[in-house]
Amino acid sequence: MKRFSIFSLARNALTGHRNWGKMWRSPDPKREYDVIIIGGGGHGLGAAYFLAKEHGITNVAVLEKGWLGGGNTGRNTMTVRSNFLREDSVPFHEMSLDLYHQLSRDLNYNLMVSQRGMITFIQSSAANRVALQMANTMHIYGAEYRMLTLDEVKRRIPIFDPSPDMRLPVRGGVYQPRASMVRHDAVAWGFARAADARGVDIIQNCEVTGVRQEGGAVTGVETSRGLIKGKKIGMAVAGHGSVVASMVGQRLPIITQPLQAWVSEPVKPILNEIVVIRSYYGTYLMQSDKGEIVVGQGCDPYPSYAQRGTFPIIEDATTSMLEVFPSFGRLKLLRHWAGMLDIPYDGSPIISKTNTKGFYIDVAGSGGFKTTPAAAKTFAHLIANDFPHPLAEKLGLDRFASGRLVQEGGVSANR
Amino acid sequence: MSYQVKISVLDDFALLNLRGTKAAVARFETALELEFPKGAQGVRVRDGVAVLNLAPDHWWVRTSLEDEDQTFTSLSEAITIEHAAITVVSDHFSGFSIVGDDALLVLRQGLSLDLRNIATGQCTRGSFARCGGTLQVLDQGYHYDLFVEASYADYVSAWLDRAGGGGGA
Amino acid sequence: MTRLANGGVVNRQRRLNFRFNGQEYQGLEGDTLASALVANDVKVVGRSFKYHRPRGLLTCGPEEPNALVQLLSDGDQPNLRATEIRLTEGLEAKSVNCWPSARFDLGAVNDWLSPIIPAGFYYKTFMARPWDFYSRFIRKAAGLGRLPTERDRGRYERVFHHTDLLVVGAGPAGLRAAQVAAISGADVMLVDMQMSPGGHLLFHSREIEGKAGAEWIAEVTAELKGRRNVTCLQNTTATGYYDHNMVLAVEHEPEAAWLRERLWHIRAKKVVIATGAVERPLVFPGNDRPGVMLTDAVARYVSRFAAVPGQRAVVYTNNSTAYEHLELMLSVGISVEQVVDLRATLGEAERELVQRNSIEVVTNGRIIGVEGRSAVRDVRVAGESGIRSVSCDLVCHSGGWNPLIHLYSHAGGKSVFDQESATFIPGEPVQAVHCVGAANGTFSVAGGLGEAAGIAGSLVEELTGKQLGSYSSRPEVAEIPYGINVIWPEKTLKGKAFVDFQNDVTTADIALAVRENFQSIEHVKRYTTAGMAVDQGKVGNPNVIGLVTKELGEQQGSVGTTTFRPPFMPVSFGVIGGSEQGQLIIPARTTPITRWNIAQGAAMDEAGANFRRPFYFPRAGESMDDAVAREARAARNACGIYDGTPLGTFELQGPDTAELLNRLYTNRFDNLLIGRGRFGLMLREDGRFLDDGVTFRVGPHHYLMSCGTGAAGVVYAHIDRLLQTEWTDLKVYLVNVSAGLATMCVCGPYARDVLGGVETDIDFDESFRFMDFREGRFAGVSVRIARVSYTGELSFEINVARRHALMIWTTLMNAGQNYGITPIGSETSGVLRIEKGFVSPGHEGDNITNPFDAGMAWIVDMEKPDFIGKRSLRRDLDLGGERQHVVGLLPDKHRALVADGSALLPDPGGSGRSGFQGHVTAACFSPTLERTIALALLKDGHHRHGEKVLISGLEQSCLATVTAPVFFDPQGQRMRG
Amino acid sequence: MLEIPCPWCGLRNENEFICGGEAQRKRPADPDRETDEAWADYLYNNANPKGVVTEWWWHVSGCTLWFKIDRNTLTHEITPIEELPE
Repeated sequence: MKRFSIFSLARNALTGHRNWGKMWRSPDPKREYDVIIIGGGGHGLGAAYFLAKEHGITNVAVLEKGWLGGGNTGRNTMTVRSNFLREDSVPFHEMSLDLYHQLSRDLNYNLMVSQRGMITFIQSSAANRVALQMANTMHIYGAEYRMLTLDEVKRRIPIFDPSPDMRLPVRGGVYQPRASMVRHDAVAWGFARAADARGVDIIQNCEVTGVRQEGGAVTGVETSRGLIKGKKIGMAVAGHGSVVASMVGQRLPIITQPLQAWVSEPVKPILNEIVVIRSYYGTYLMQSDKGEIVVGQGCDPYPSYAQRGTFPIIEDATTSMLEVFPSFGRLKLLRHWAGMLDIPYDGSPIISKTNTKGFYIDVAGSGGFKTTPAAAKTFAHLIANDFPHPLAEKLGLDRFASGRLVQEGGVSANR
Repeated sequence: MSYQVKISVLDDFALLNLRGTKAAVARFETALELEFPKGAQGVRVRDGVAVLNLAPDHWWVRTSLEDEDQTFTSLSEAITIEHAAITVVSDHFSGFSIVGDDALLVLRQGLSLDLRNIATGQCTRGSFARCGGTLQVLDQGYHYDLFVEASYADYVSAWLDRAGGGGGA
Repeated sequence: MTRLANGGVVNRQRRLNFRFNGQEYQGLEGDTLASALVANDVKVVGRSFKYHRPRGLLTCGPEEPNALVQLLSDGDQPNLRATEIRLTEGLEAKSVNCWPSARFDLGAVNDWLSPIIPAGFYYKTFMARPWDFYSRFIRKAAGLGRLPTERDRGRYERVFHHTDLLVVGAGPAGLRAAQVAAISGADVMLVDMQMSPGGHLLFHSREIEGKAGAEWIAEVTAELKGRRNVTCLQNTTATGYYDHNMVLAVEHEPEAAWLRERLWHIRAKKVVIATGAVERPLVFPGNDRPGVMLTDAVARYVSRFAAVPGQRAVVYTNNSTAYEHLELMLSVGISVEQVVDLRATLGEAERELVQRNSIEVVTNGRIIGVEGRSAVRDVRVAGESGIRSVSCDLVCHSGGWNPLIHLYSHAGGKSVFDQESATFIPGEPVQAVHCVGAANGTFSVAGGLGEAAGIAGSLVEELTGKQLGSYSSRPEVAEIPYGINVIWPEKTLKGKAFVDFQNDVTTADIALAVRENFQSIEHVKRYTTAGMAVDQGKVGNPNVIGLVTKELGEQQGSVGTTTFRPPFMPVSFGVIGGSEQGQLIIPARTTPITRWNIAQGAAMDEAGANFRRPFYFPRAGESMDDAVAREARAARNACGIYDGTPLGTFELQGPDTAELLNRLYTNRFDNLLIGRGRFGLMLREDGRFLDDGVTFRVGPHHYLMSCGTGAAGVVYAHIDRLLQTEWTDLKVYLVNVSAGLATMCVCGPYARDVLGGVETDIDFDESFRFMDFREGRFAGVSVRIARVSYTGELSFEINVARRHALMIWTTLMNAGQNYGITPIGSETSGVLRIEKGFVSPGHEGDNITNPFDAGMAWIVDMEKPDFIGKRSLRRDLDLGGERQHVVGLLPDKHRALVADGSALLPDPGGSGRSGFQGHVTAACFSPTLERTIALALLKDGHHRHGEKVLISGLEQSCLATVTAPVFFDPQGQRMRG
Repeated sequence: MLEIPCPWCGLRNENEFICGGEAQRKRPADPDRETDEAWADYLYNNANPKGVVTEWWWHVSGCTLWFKIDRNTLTHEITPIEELPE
């Protein structure tokens, strides 16, 4: 793998950048692999990378039906954080944050991990209670999450200018200093380049249409480019979890729902932190390195695979944003899109074996970008060893049979 | 500078919420000496008493405040073994009347339904602003009565004031 | 000054002063900022984003990539296109992203560094130190305009609108479509983003059906305005096409003068897209120099604004449209030095035109260089007879036309590559959308008019069922038949040839991306950022696709477009979300007592279901804790009163109500007697807490259920869903009466005395047992009073019609004067709840505990055949294993400060457990016990009473003893007495 | 923004409704007879198809009817399947 650095840039400038070579090969699929990963996003490519790097398994193929990073990896709001509620998920998300902060050096590919910190506004005593519960639990696991007074919020965010008659006045905040923003496309490209360099075959435009089984164990996959054999198959297809798992007759506790995101026109730097106006429709926003204000909110209110969202979500989030940043009224929306999340019943990731031998699943859950490196590492561990990584022990499908869920997301009561 | 519309609070109205089977409806009709409307958006009026058809087995009887008790009693007594529910809900709703040439320019900001399809003498229910609303059309395009759940009254009056073009920046 | 003496639609009597980049100029009423700059010979209007190269105007419309300005004089708005700003007196603007000025910009150093900063260079470096070390500088260089800091005072409005046929675009095709459709009487809406209707006819004088373009427009517009069933909106941009033919449009200056912008949600039965097309630039070295402009733009500045962009022009084209403008240019004194045509042969009409005007044409010609950094000086032309340098001050180029298929694509339709017009046109439409005219790839005006009439006619006939008779006549229009031959540049070009002007993406960047195996068009876009700028690739994207296809050696058209995403043009956040500011963002629901509470100076806070409730009633100088302690003592020792109206209240009537209640609650209700109430627990199917509350039996088949404030909506949905989708055989009617029935609680030892002080026919003596209710007259009105207690005290809950609520409340306050009656807030009732250990679904429930974990086995009747959640409870019991149980905690230090949510760890000196043990669900200082108490969830808590655990909070930790979760009057004598 | 066909009120904007989830998740007649695995499947799992699904919708701010429609989760095409019981 050619090392990337300022020197290699200068050297290649002399020859008009003609000899950079391919970031990853585009081989034809072999007839058989030790491990087949379905899904060429951050989770799939990352799992292949960790299989090669930490488990010495390099006879691996990553099958992507479209283009690398074309699923949710290319559609999120670049936010990575670990502020969670439960002892079974805080350490897992903390590991993800740690891995992100060293990934650029490990992959020798600049993911532009910008440690901005995240401030969640507190606008009611109920919100205060939830923040305290999170802060105290995370404190046990060494994750810094501290309360801020209103003055500290105003000092950190100069453009914070709430109107006097706010419906839910901001009384303070809770702050995770290590929360960061990561250039999402670069995660897929960085993992792809590093995995390819270790011998992993990355095969695009190769859609899996069926899974072959014998005696309850997988033997390979049918794809748009022919049959590919393999005794271990890892599924990491955020948004299509149910579709692919149904190929082995496995039903999952998930619903596919659009999660929208949108950006403004780029403006000069005015906002450093990631800001969450939680009590106003769960709105959150930040400013990208390019200068665009990136905004997101909760999921659309019904299942969909359409990779586009409904507009009222943007209207409610914009009203919320204007309540704390009224000068944004003149800023303009440039583009809005949507990813498709596999939302589990309890909102936590599912990294698990299934009823079919050799068929493993990594269902990212609500917001899989923040868990990409941790999920990839623990998924690789599960595939290689057939038993879960310590930090993913509680994140298997078995938690649904026993009812011992890892309750992170809000649960729709009338299920 | 605002729209040509007069928005005022309705205070002299009684509402009775009726649920019932076909058999119960026959009883209601004899009690009120008024044939109930059949079908969506239907309203029947007989000297000051209006019956609004809100759903297949759900009606409102709208009358004046002082007839509230007497109407409730006559309806309750009409029911014997039929499966029905008669509930006084006058206090459960607040009413607004929206009158003027620009009435639609205000309503269309809060109602996502097609107001072209609701003619004079009809009614419907739909989402209004961020709560629900029941609309009774007294003169299409000009005069509408709107009922919202009472706990939303303050919110809806502030919303209507803003939608009318009044209120500060 | 190059303003023509006459012509154009400008008011020469009205001169307007304006400042641009610190210089004073004058323009005319009717000018845009761009046309005024052209008239004042201003060539450099900005600097490019990455290389900070000087840039001039490329276009005359909203697709302008170069002239982005900061409008200082109207709200200091960033990133506006000079072509879209109407010139007004005293207007002031400056170019964005250049320092110190557009004429001299230090950022231009990047142009010299360009060899080592190709596309995607930032992925290959800046790794020696953490990214934030570098990002500080990079972020300052990024971003175009500057966002103002003071509040946006604009007023905005959002409306829903329904129509039968929506026509987008009021050019010739759009006007004709609306005209034909209107005849049928169907509702027609015509939306157009220009200031006035006519589309490109405003800019090119063409004859239609023997009439001058402007006259034809005026006629059709007058006809449309005269019809009641037609709505015309100018200066309104259709920005997005959503599900089920919902089109979003922004009206910029509505006639309701107090509004700045209005957002239209237009639900149409049928939609006709007549948005036209934008001219595509050619790709050649130096194609970004100031003075290099699209031919259509030159024609528009001349004919619309009488502003002449240059005196000596070279025309460079691969299609016929450039030739249409030659005579116009000559007529205003622009000398056409040379026409360079990439094609080998010209069309017959083109040849005749150039001969008539004796213009020299170089066929198979290429422009291989443009000299002049801040203004074009000359171009180097390579023809069959070698390379010649031609001096000029204006290069007009045309690479063909891009139909504006954005709205069609938002609707879900795929685009197809049309070999003949060498561009992407609409394919099979998805949803009820039909493209006509240039938007459909029909580049002749006559063809567009014919298409529009035909499609509009058939659509309204389908809608109205009426026959319209003959209307699809194809009028004759004087125009040159459109012909194009796209020839992509060879790789051997020297000098930067731009495909995306705004993000400075060159042909070399495209080649690099493909060489590094970024071969999907989406990869190329994201790696090079081509098409990701403010203009979203409107002019440049087809060139990017063409070059990538050539690099891959594929057949043109085989590589598809990237996804078209709304909005078509950037939309202000003000118009999207600015119509429901302040208190309107979330309804503040009130009870009849809310105003009284506020008048008493209560500290209000958000309760469930958007209700604002008093948390405590501070008196002068009291802290929260002081006020809560006073209120709690009053409730325990004298008399407390609180407004319970926000609690959900439902009437259930019908013969099967008892059976329904038996299936909803964990305990039995079929044996409840009339006149009695019972506390019930409701679970979700997964066995976790949904809500609890008291239900009364009012009559043989008539019950009144109450439930928690926050849960009211969820409980109603839960029951209504079961009745309408699962248990459709049960005869029960469910009616929500929460808002109409005010609920007030009087509690404490003197409660009976206070009620006794009011004129009533209800007897409050000992015969009025706990969980009884009685109806009667009270203070002159009819009420229902029940003995229910959420505070653990003797307590009476008074239900009265909302209209009497305030009267009853003030009557009770007066009756309680000499009994120390005290209004208590929900913070105080929280303390009273913790003292009694009453489990709250939202706190101890926490989505994970079941009734057995919460010590409520007494309320679960597993003998019942079925109730919601029963099967899940059996699973919990069968599986067993360690669970978190609800316990009480008594901190060793009586006055320890314990925060809600504190984590529980094992006692450092105690039992051999390790790690996380649970958390505090609710903690408070108990005025009754004079010490801090808490409820908590603790692993295996039921069996650890008497053990010590460490409460670990953020500020401090303390040891505490685990106890049963009740601290006061365990048998409940006070409330049951 | 979806336009949903309510059997009583006709076509209405999506903001008047709440999606009630997959209609074939019928509550078992006698849950006690369900195995743990079957019960967990009813509680938590979904078909979650990419294509046509029969769904409950609740016209919460209109006539408050619960009704079923067929909806394509990829194209959002909706087909009414319920006529009103006369």
